[in-house]
Amino acid sequence: MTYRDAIREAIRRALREDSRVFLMGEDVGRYGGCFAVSKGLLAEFGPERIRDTPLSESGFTGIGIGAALGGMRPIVEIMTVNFSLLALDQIVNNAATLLHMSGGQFNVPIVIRMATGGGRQLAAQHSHSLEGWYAHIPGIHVIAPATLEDGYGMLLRALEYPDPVLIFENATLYNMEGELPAGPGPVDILTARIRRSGTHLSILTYGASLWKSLDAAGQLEQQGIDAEVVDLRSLRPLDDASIMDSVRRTHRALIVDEGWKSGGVSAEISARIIEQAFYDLDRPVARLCSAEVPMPYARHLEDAALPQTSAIAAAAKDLVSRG
Amino acid sequence: MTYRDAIREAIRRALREDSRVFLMGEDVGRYGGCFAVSKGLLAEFGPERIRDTPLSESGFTGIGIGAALGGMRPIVEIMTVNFSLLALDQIVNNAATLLHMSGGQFNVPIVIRMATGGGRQLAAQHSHSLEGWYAHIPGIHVIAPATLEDGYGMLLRALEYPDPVLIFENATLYNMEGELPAGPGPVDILTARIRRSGTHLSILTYGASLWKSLDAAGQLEQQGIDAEVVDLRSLRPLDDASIMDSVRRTHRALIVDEGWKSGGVSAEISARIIEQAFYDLDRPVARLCSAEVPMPYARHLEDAALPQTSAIAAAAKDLVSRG
Amino acid sequence: MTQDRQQREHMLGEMLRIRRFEEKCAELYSAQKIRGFLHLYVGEEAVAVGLMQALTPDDAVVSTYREHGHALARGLTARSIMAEMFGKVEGCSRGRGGSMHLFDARSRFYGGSAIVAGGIPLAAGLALADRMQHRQCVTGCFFGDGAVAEGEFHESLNLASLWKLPVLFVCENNLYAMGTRLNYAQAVTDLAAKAAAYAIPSAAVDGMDVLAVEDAARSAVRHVREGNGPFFLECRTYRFRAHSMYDPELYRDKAEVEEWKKRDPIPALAAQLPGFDLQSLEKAVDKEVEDAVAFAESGGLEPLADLTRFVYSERERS
Amino acid sequence: MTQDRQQREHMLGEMLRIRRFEEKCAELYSAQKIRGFLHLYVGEEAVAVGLMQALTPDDAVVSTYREHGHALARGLTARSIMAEMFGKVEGCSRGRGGSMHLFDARSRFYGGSAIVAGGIPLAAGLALADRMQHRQCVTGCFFGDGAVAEGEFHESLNLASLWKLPVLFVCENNLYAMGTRLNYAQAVTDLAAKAAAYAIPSAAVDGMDVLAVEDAARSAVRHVREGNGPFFLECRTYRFRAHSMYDPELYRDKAEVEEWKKRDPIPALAAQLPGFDLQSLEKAVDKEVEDAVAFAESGGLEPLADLTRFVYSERERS
Ligand SMILES: Cc1ncc(C[n+]2csc(CCOP(=O)(O)OP(=O)(O)O)c2C)c(N)n1
Ligand SMILES: Cc1ncc(C[n+]2csc(CCOP(=O)(O)OP(=O)(O)O)c2C)c(N)n1
Ligand SMILES: [Mg+2]
Ligand SMILES: [Mg+2]
Repeated sequence: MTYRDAIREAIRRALREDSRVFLMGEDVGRYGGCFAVSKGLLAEFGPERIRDTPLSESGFTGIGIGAALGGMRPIVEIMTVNFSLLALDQIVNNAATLLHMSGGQFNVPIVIRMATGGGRQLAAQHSHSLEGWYAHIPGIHVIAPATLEDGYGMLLRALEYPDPVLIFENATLYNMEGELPAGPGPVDILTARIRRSGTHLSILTYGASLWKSLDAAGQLEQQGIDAEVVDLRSLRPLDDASIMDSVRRTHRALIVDEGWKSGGVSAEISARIIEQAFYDLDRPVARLCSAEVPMPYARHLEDAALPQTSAIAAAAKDLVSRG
Repeated sequence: MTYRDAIREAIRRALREDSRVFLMGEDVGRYGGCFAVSKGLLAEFGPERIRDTPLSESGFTGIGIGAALGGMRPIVEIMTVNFSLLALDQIVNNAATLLHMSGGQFNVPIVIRMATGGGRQLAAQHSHSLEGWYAHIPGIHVIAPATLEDGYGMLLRALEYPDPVLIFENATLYNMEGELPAGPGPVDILTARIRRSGTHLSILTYGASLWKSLDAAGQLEQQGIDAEVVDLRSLRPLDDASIMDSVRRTHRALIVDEGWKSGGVSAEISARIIEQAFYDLDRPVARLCSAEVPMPYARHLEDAALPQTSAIAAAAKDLVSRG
Repeated sequence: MTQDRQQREHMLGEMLRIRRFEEKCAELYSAQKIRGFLHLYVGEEAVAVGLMQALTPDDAVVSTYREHGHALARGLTARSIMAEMFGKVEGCSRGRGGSMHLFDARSRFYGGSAIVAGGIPLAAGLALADRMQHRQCVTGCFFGDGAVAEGEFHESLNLASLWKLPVLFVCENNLYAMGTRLNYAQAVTDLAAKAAAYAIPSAAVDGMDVLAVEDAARSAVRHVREGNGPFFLECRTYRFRAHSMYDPELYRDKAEVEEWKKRDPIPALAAQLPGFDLQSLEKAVDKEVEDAVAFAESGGLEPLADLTRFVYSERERS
Repeated sequence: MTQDRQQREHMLGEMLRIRRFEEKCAELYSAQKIRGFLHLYVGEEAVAVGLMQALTPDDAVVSTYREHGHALARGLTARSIMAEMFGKVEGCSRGRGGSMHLFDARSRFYGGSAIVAGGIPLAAGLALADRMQHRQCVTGCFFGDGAVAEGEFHESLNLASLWKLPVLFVCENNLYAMGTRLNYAQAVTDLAAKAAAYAIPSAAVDGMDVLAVEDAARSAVRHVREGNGPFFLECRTYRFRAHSMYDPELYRDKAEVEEWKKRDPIPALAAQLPGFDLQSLEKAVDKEVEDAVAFAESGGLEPLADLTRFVYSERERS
């Protein structure tokens, strides 16, 4: 099965088990989902629960928020993070604030899913990686599942949360093959996971970059460098304990993020490491992020703009060898 | 004169000197501007150049971008950063990308002004400080004038730029009294300025927090602590050279930002100091930012949420004394 | 006393409560007891009061930042609203919302929104939730003439109509959005006519006449409750006071304001109630307002330690 | 040959250029020479071609991500477009934009926008600039039926009408937004009727009939150029191919597609040109397309060192 299938199965299970759950977004029904995530669900659950919307991102996101206030458990699909900017006011000024503004009376149990990331030659308006940017906003959860188990289990867990959870699915992962564990279920959405343990440095990453980082770690191993790879999984909150635990053991940290560097989540992680583990560091924290350019279409330019396996390995090597 | 007057005078001068300049936004004309910045300009320049808009943030911001493409030099006023979220798609996906997507053919000489910040008991939807967040976006300039001279001169300079410049005016500054220098003119919008030199630590800040930081520095002086206060002025690009120069001299950095801490501009500055001046640091970089909460209305809560003079002084003292 | 007369007296009382409550707010603002933004509803009371008569306790209400009138008419206590504006923990939003963010779960009052038009999709969503859960409720959604220019208005009305959602859109057309008169904001100033673009039936009503509003609201709510989808009700009204406490009102003539004041809904209704003891009513209302102020004054403050409470829910699962 | 006949032959040639160019694109996409998203215009050629006849070189055009047809009809060379899709520096956007972001300053072609409805305010802004600078230009703004649901449509049309901006709004109604048929997206499916909500005059035209489009476009442009404010032209058309190269077309019947293919604008016009030498035209067009491919193949790549060029302008002042 694929990452796409895993997410679809989670949605299907949620729809079966909880009558309050419904899926809403552009082309989730008749088209089958722009990434085919929801293919077949319309036939199974009907148009009330698999709800095609017009192109009205702010409108249907706000409707999702309202429906959550009204006791439903909406899954709102915004095709990609690029279009979510049109719904940002609803997310930042309503979803994230209502619980607080109402003095705790009105929580907003909404799950908003969207595809994110570059790497498909879709150019500047269709290649944003803004999940780290969303992580700035108090009142929401921001998660980025990178495995089939997480694609499945984090979505189910998110639906149990009383507050808004934004799920960022890197679009290059949808075709990734794998297996779900036996008897899959909800998995925690707050903590990071070590995907490869190592002793020489900590590579802190998430989403599609996790796989590139693991590949890089494989290459590094052959050069005698033992990299630990930490999958952040949650960008808000960040799992400081796991991050610091890893960095305190390896004394070196490399953050890999497909988002732009300046003011991205990589900056926050670096700042926290400094605040919490400064004296454990042998080297300055290093960051490998996307070039600060609207994503170019041409393949060679896009490849150069994104953090690639070879660049991750090189940055890791640099960090270790200069010590 | 006030900060408000200084900005008004800059707009007036630009309108007089360049027929391509016009001001557009909600209530800039007949109402006189929601902060009275544009009071009187309608009478002087007429409704073609002082253009009241309906409540259509995305629409009129996009129109400003189009007008800039068409050879005008629009000043778009979005009342406050809070409403700018409705125009974010236009800013991020059009203003910031058109030059690049067109391979250099179409630049967007637009100036977008907005008020920012909390401290006036306007609660969660009206108290955002998102200028640091905007600084994540390549293709735009993000500036935050804190003095009358900058309010006046940075706006004039911004209008000379071929690319989009976002100006964030902290709303608590509008009533600030001061003088313009004799023969005021455009001033640079790329560099930071040392507003108070000192040797024990560098306080890096901007906007309304500059004044609180200067007050704190005054208090610290009496305790024998000599703080340097750096006014960042530009959040994108950050003036790395000036920041590092200061930190290399003082070996200690405290960043003060009215925005939320996680993923704000304070994180980026901290990360850059680590990357560029790690070995010059005596202490971990410290950050003092707003509490991560949608701004509460009640005064005591809002006061506690924002970085105050006393907290700045305490953080500075802590940073120095623990050394 | 006939039921009709009783109902009229009730509405007069409600309008007067709002009026006196807000006049007190203005005073308290000058005294700096109330801070932040304060948007008064004075002159527009007939809209909130007329409208609320048509809603049942199970219905939902979504409001704006000019919402004291909506809140009072919906049944929030003067005490809880006043305490809110004093920033006290006894306030309806524990002092975290202030004037622009009144909330009350008990009466399904979903705020209090300070982003113009930002509440409109929420209302449609609440209506969707009611429909999907087979509740025969109506969501009343208030917004101003200014909100009509926002994209969210367009998106939400289309969706509400497309999905036949039980929302009553109540446009409080007071002719101005801050200082921008409707004709400077809209190419078509007949707002009720806009509903046709979404196949939403509409009506325009004299918002200075509480009986007319009540009447129109009742038929509109009936239409919505019967499952016919949304309805758009334009209430033509006027605010007698400034937009907020900061507004020097450069954009309109005093004469225009005076003209509209002649149509003040409160004396207009009182005149239709011969023999009514207005003085007793005023006394009772003043007492209620004084009591609210005393309550607010004596309220407590949220402890500073709780600053970041309510950013996330305390119970983790729901 | 009459002028009329000449003009028809020209339009036939233009439509064929677009058709053949795009058929080649589809091939090249399978061959992975073209990457990213590719949205073909096949079936809709009459709209771009008919419309462009009414614009002068000084006018401006704002387009969508389905814009090869607009670009070719506007005068961008097949070479520069093909090179763009190959990601070559000779492309009209130096290979930075790709299929969805064709730009050309010379012909005032302002792109190529991949955010649905995101170009509509830009078009209004260009029109404002023309008006403020006293140029008698018209901005032609293309968008699909799907864009009509976006808030930016609403905001921009109101503003354009309110300010009487010289924009021609061209709605390419091909009945679907990706897989969402118009009736699932709009409470009112008569799109031209929506213009009335903004006091914008409108017309709906058979978008499969290039002569009808040309005619309608000429009167619409005249209206706009004469200073009467915007005009809304709905062109009823159909895309013969999938939304993009990824679309399995689950949402529509093959029969529907076949029905519309019978109205293919190219044979329809050819049938009205007795004695026309179609073969020669086809040859010429094929040659142009082959030449464009060869040009694109042999093009160069932007040096990697220039990756972050064009994020900011190189000349600092303007
Ligand atoms: C999106 C947004 N833009 C701007 C503002 C600032 N603002 C607050 S109220 C207002 C006028 C709204 O007018 P209207 O909708 O007619 O309501 P009224 O105040 O007349 O009741 C404006 C522009 C805002 N709160 N939200
Ligand atoms: C704001 C936004 N939302 C969603 C998308 C994804 N998307 C691309 S094209 C499209 C359909 C647009 O339909 P329409 O406007 O009718 O144009 P057509 O493709 O039929 O020419 C969608 C949903 C997008 N590009 N932008
Ligand atoms: Mg109004
Ligand atoms: Mg379409």
